Amino acid sequence: MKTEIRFSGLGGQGIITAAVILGRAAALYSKKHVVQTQSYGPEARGGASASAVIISDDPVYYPNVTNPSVYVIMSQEAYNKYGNNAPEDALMLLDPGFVTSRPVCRCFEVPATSEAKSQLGKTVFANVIMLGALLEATGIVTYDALEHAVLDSVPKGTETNNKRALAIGQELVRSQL
Amino acid sequence: MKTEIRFSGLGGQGIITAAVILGRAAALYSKKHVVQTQSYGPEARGGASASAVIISDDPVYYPNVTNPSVYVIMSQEAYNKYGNNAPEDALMLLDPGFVTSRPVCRCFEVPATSEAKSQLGKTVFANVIMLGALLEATGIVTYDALEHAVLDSVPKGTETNNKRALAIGQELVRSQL
Amino acid sequence: MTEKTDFLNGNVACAEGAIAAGCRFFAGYPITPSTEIAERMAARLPKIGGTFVQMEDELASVAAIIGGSWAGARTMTATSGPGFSLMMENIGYAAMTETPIVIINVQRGGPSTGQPTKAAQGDMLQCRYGSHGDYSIIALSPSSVQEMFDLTVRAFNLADRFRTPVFLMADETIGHMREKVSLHSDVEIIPRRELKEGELPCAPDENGVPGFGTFGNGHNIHITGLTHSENGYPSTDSAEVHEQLIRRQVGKIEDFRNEIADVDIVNPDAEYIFISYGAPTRTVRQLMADVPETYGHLNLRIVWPFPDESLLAFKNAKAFIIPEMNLGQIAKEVRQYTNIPIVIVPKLGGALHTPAELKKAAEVAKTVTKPMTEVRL
Amino acid sequence: MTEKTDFLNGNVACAEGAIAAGCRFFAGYPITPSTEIAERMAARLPKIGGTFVQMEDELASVAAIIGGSWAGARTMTATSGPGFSLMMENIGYAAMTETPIVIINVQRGGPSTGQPTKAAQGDMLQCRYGSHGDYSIIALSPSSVQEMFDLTVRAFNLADRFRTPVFLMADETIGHMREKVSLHSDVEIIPRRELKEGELPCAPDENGVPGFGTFGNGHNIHITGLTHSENGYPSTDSAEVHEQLIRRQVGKIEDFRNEIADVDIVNPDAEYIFISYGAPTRTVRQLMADVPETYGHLNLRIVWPFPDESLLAFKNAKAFIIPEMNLGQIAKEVRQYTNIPIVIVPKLGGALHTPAELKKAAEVAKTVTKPMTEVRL
Amino acid sequence: MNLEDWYRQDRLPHIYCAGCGNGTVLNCTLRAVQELGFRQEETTFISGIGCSSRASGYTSSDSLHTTHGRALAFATGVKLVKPHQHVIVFTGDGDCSAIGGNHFIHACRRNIDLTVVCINNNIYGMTGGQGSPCTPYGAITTTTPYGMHEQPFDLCKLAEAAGANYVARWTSYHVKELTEAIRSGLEVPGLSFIEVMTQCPTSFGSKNKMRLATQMIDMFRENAVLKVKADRDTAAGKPLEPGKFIVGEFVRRHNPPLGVEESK
Amino acid sequence: MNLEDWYRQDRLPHIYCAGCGNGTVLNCTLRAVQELGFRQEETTFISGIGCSSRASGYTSSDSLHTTHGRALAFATGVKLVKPHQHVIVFTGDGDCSAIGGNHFIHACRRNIDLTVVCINNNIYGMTGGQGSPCTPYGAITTTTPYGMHEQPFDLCKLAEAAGANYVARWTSYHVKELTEAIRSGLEVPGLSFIEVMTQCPTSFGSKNKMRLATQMIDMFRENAVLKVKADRDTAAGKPLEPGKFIVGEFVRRHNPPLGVEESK
Amino acid sequence: MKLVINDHRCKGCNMCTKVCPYGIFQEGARPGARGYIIPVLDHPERCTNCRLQKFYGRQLCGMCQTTCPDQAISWIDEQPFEPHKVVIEY
Amino acid sequence: MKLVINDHRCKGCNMCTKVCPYGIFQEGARPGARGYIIPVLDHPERCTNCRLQKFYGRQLCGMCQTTCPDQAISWIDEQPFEPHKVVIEY
Ligand SMILES: Cc1ncc(C[n+]2csc(CCOP(=O)(O)OP(=O)(O)O)c2C)c(N)n1
Ligand SMILES: Cc1ncc(C[n+]2csc(CCOP(=O)(O)OP(=O)(O)O)c2C)c(N)n1
Ligand code: SF4
Ligand code: SF4
Ligand code: SF4
Ligand code: SF4
Ligand code: SF4
Ligand code: SF4
Ligand SMILES: [Mg+2]
Ligand SMILES: [Mg+2]
Repeated sequence: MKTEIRFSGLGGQGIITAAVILGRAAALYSKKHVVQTQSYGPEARGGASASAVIISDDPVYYPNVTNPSVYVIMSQEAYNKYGNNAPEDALMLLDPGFVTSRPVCRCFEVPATSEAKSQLGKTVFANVIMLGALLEATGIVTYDALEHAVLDSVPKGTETNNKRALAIGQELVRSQL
Repeated sequence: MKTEIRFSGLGGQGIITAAVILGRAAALYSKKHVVQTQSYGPEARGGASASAVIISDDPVYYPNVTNPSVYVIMSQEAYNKYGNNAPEDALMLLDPGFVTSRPVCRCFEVPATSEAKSQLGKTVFANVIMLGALLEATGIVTYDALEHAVLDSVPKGTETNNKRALAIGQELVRSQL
Repeated sequence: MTEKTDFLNGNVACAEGAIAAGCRFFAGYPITPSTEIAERMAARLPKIGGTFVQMEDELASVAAIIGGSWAGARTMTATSGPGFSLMMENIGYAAMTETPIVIINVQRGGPSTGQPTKAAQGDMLQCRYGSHGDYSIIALSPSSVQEMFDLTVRAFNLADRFRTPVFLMADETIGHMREKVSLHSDVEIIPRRELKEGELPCAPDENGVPGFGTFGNGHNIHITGLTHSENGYPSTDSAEVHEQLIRRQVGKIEDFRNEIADVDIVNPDAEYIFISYGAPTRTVRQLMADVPETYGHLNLRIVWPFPDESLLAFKNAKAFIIPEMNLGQIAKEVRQYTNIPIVIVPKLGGALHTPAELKKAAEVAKTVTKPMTEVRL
Repeated sequence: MTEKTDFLNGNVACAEGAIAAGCRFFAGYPITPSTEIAERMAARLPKIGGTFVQMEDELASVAAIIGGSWAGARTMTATSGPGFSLMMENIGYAAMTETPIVIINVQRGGPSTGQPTKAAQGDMLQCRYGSHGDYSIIALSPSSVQEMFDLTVRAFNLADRFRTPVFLMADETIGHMREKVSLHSDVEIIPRRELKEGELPCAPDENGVPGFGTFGNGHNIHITGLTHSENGYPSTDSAEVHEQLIRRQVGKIEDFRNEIADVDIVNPDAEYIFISYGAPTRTVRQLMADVPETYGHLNLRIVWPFPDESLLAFKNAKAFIIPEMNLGQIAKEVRQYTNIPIVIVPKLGGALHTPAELKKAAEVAKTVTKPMTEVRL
Repeated sequence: MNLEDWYRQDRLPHIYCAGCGNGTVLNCTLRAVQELGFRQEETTFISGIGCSSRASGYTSSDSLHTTHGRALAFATGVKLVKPHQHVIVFTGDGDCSAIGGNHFIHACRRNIDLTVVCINNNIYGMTGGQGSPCTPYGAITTTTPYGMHEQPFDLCKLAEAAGANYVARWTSYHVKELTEAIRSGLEVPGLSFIEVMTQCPTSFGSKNKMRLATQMIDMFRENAVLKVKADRDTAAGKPLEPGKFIVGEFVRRHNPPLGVEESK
Repeated sequence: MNLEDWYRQDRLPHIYCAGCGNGTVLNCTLRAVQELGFRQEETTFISGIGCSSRASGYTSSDSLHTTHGRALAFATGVKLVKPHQHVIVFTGDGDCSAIGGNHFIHACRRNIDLTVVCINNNIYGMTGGQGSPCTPYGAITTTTPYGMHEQPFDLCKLAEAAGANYVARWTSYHVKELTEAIRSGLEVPGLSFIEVMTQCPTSFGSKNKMRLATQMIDMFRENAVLKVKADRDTAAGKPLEPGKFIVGEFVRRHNPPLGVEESK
Repeated sequence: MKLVINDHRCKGCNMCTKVCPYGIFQEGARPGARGYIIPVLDHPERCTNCRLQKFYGRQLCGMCQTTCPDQAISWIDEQPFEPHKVVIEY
Repeated sequence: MKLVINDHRCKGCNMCTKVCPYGIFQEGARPGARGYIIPVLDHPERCTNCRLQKFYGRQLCGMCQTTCPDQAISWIDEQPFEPHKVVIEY
């Protein structure tokens, strides 16, 4: 089994961090083979941001994502670049506060940014909300694995809010199932 | 016909200049094939000085002097390095004011430095005196060619003294013939 | 064995490898895509008694790590193309003075500033020939985050064993991707051999390598980049001293090329053999996993000195297929040792070769007869 | 034709060649054994409306001549090994921006400061591969004082025609020896082609070379060492733009390698063929004069790009014998194009090969079968 | 020529982050050039590598985006070959004073007739926020995670000691004064060095409690002390308060320049 | 340890020309080291390339003869790894301020605890007499056959502007004062820069009407103005006469140094 | 003359809100075309430039424009009568 | 103590003739072993060091030695009685 997940959005939304946390959860706490990559570009300082995670039962040699089956999209620009071509059998999570288009594939609208702001007071939790949603939608890792990885990665003192963020994300998807 | 001439002495004696003048005389005013080379060395700033000229009727490809037939030697150190191994059929001109050893080959003692000082007032003419001596001893170029080359190479205003230096050198050898 | 696993990018793993190997001095100058190495060292070294210094440029960075090495530390710097080019003079100095140092080059698209954030392998020949004069060096090439750690450790051991600059020739792909990595803390350390009392500072032992006269240990030695005799003093006029010195310095590495070698040989009986190092190795492995038993594979973890004898393992070889993220740099070296046709598969611009592209190249390989054939993707 | 003969050393002849070719800007930094070139330019240029500037280092020297070239002048610098190593980054920049410049390297013994006053040919591969990334350049190699003049003129023409850095890879022997030299004043000038109105500044013509947008002529162009598209603007994210740019820049030289070629082929029917460039050519010629009709000889006045087709002239070749004042650098390139055995005859330390040594090498050549065999003198 | 013609409009918007001061400095420079009525073909912009050095890509005239730190050496070649040309160099604190420090002091020593606009944001912006030779003591950057523990350069003092004919410092808040200073720099023969303290909210501000560009502008406004005032204070024995810095014109002299038409 | 033990006796006589001042500076340096009672194994000499930089080959202790201009960068590595070590750098005007100018100002900025003895003979001696950044205006060299037309550096001013803790200038005539200055330099923590005006009769003197070393020494004696006197003159509005230069101690301060044991 | 913000260029840095002596720029609230929050103009007719530029034939203040790091601020000619046109949409 | 010039080191620069306050060094006239003209010593016993070094147990002047660029000047212990020994050669 091999799953390719693409995260995309704007700089500052925590896109890369989300991908790294997921990768970490799968690699360290789920004994999967994982490669996480991201795109850099001096041409777009503070602009677009994208990252990909490949999670597999077998070793992952070729590290480039060829056809992701899961998309997490947090800006319209990113949607235009990646989401537009998502195949019908893919799964997409998008933040409807930023993305107005809708794909042909199965799609969850996860208003992560606005929920983060309203429920947790800060938009920085949006990416972890997205991870909670992703967990619920895919079950790609266990909850424990993901929580572990989140707690490894976030600043001291924000643990509770991050756990709440995970739950909020899960709930946002669960309600759409 | 190919003649290899080695000039050696101390820095400041005009060793290189002498070689260049001879080379010039042969190359430009005698239609010979000529290569002039010299040794450099940071290890001996202002110390030993050596140069070689190859004069030939045919093109000179290999530029290194292998067995010089003519030696002009102006210091004991230089004698030790080069003059000692001069073969019996070679010809040597040395300044007895600096060199105390004597070779197995034919040898002219040319007190160029002291004569320059006494007859021309300055030791700088010693090298041109040596050239005059060399001319007389070998006839390797014509007098005209050598004079041309000397006049090409020396500072304005010193022409007369340099011509006298040539003559002094010639005379010093002639008297020993 | 204490072991810690983490999920890190290659650059960070490299810094951790250096620290595990005992590197306690890092001098560097930031440049994409290698900067994370310096940043990690800046965060880690002060906590463990080491020193991080950001120098004014890359020339100074190499100079400082050479100085630091003579002061007794295992030292390292990291850079990418443009900075690497600036290091060339002092790399030659390190070779000439036989100073153990480790230099990481996380390769990006060149020439010049080129593509700062894209992967490439365009500096492989520069790494070997970029400084003036004849000399030799050792260069490693990692193809995974784990190898960024492991080969960095190895680089330090080779540097000390052979008293030479050692290069980790990584690339942006491996430097920036994250994988699981075991951070062994008790890695094997092969320290440099200290100069013995009475031993001349530049006289070779049986391996051609002189003892190392660490500064401050009372050896009273003089080190110079000029041609020098065995007592270390300049001797720039003697052809013999020079020839002997350079022959020894080159020989101490080249004569041991098949000892230094670190390769994977897969399917040695195959007829069509991929040769790869660094990121392209991953694609070759992917292809080998997709269609097993079809092709042979020679993976080079050490590229310089080139392990020529490993070519002999492939007894049935009909062609060597060499995918590189450059115009065929190591292929030229392979050519030195074989008359078997070589298929060059260059790829520029930062994207990896895909498995499909390699398959196509393998098809071309079946038709070639000339010594060198290039596949245009 | 106005002609003046003089008895000069190679370095001075080189400076005179540059002036004859119209070079009016020289930026340099002194280094043995190339300094006389700068000194001559310092004396001559101010008298003829040109400018000499001594820069703070060699990095600055190349930078200044690149700037000067964009301002419209034919520009040059001269250096030797250590300085050459420092030039590597900006040489890559010149390649990437397709700036015509001429760089003289009067080679001395390396690596590092090595033997400052001794001849060598140790920088031949550095000249080709010393900057990071894939690029191509042109390099000439003079073997007489006359060629120091003539090939310097040629270097400027090639630089302008191909819009590339061109190297005159001389050595201490040729730079410092004096011979008779004809200082032609009306040498052939092949100027660079000015960018036409409406033409894109980085779009190739039929030869793969873009027009040159001299600064101050109203072209309003932007020049960058980043990967750029045909309009000259940075475009660092696209693999296609990068691959196309680099392929074109390399191709504009490599595809013309046999047009650029400048060789002497002597005794093409011989079985044992010497291949040489620079100072060793003189010894080969001496040997050929001593024992005529015995050996073949391929003399390279242009070493890079390597004129591979010239090897084919030797139909009966049983071995190529390659004397070099390095450990066999160009021999590696010859090997790329032939399966005929190659005999490497390296000589280090500053002394030339002697005719006797070459004869010995030719004897060895009669016995070889391996692709590469080294003769130890 | 209109001001907007001095921008390479087909390259805008530029790549700079929101709030980055580089765009402001670009405005002031082009305004100075426009006010002086330079012709495009007489004007050349040269820069090194860095966010700041990207400025030469947005000016509409011949421009040379060179290698990191070397812009002044390239500019020296351009100017010596074409002394008529107005040559303006954009550089950053890293480009100018880290890797480019030698060319900087030598251009000042030669007093070559260039105008150097050094955008000092106290950081390496382009590579993501490492310390520079101008990072203030104690400041946090990605390579000084425990606070910078080396002293910073005073670039204006260096330029003065090295020989520049015109030296001034302003900030991206002082747009009028800055424009005026660049104008003066272009007018004074010899090397003119104009340092502009500029905000990099992304790489410097975010790590040093000034996430917003506007916070950094406030900081400049508060900490910039006019030279006349600073001189008064010094005379009165009052040292500059920590964190403050002096702005104004420091040097205007007429030592022999290099690369001006007459001197050729 | 005796003074003569500080010389690598098996390398003497050295390669310097007759009358070259480098040997004198070597004497003063080793005398200072000896007076301070340093131990050989605690002392390291580092140099770049040039006649002056050959000095490190004649000192008896660990020594590193590096690449042209880079000595201070090498020294930085040695010192940071072994802060106990006394690190003395020999350099020339070319080595220090031409190719090495950047390392020079950065070593001063970092204020790293090194003692730099810069032998300024106003010329590139080793390569046969080309102009250096310290060649006086108008002087003849092989690359300025019509007279130097660029301004020279004032190295002491540069060192001060860049941040060095100790800065002094003497000449090879002032052997006592020079020895004392080097001693002070070794004692003051942080970067100490001691410039020594030194005769190169071969490459500089011979072209500038001072063929004899003794003529150059006379010139130093006549043209060196003590700082106290120069300060008095300045206060009185009397400018320094052309051709004269100031000698003395210019800076002695206690800014935080780098590379001293405590700061590690 | 009319003060305009080019919302394809503006990155919402709010520098203009700092420098205008008349406080004409006010922090905005809603993202523009590229996702940045663009300032809104409060009584731009108070702007010296808007009022007097035509009259004096040259730029009079321009602090905002010179400061705007993104070259997003400019003045356009007002269409005659345009400000008075009232379009009623149903 | 006795002042000596090592003529394998001295290069005849005459710097010592400049700096000795007692004028003990005088320009020489004849070349030494290596061809350089070596200074001659005029009444070296006037030298402070020669006279008093032993007495004070430390170097007292040393200007010549510190200045000598070629490390050619030093003091050696005089052999007891040696100065008084008269060797008559026939
Ligand atoms: C030789 C070399 N070394 C390093 C780099 C990487 N690099 C690019 S920009 C930069 C720093 C730029 O800092 P600064 O000049 O202050 O510009 P800013 O981005 O802050 O405006 C560095 C280190 C490079 N391009 N070339
Ligand atoms: C990279 C490099 N460039 C040039 C040289 C040649 N070179 C050797 S010494 C020197 C100048 C030395 O001048 P300075 O430092 O003043 O020393 P001096 O000989 O005058 O004492 C130069 C240019 C070199 N060795 N390396
Ligand atoms: S990183 Fe800093 S300097 Fe670079 S564009 Fe962003 S704000 Fe400006
Ligand atoms: S050339 Fe000058 S500096 Fe060099 S040794 Fe001779 S006198 Fe001294
Ligand atoms: S200053 Fe410019 S970019 Fe910033 S908010 Fe105002 S209009 Fe937008
Ligand atoms: S021009 Fe002046 S008054 Fe008008 S909006 Fe801009 S800052 Fe305000
Ligand atoms: S100073 Fe020394 S080298 Fe010079 S003449 Fe006197 S003893 Fe000889
Ligand atoms: S020690 Fe003093 S008094 Fe004695 S000879 Fe030397 S300079 Fe003269
Ligand atoms: Mg900056
Ligand atoms: Mg000097």
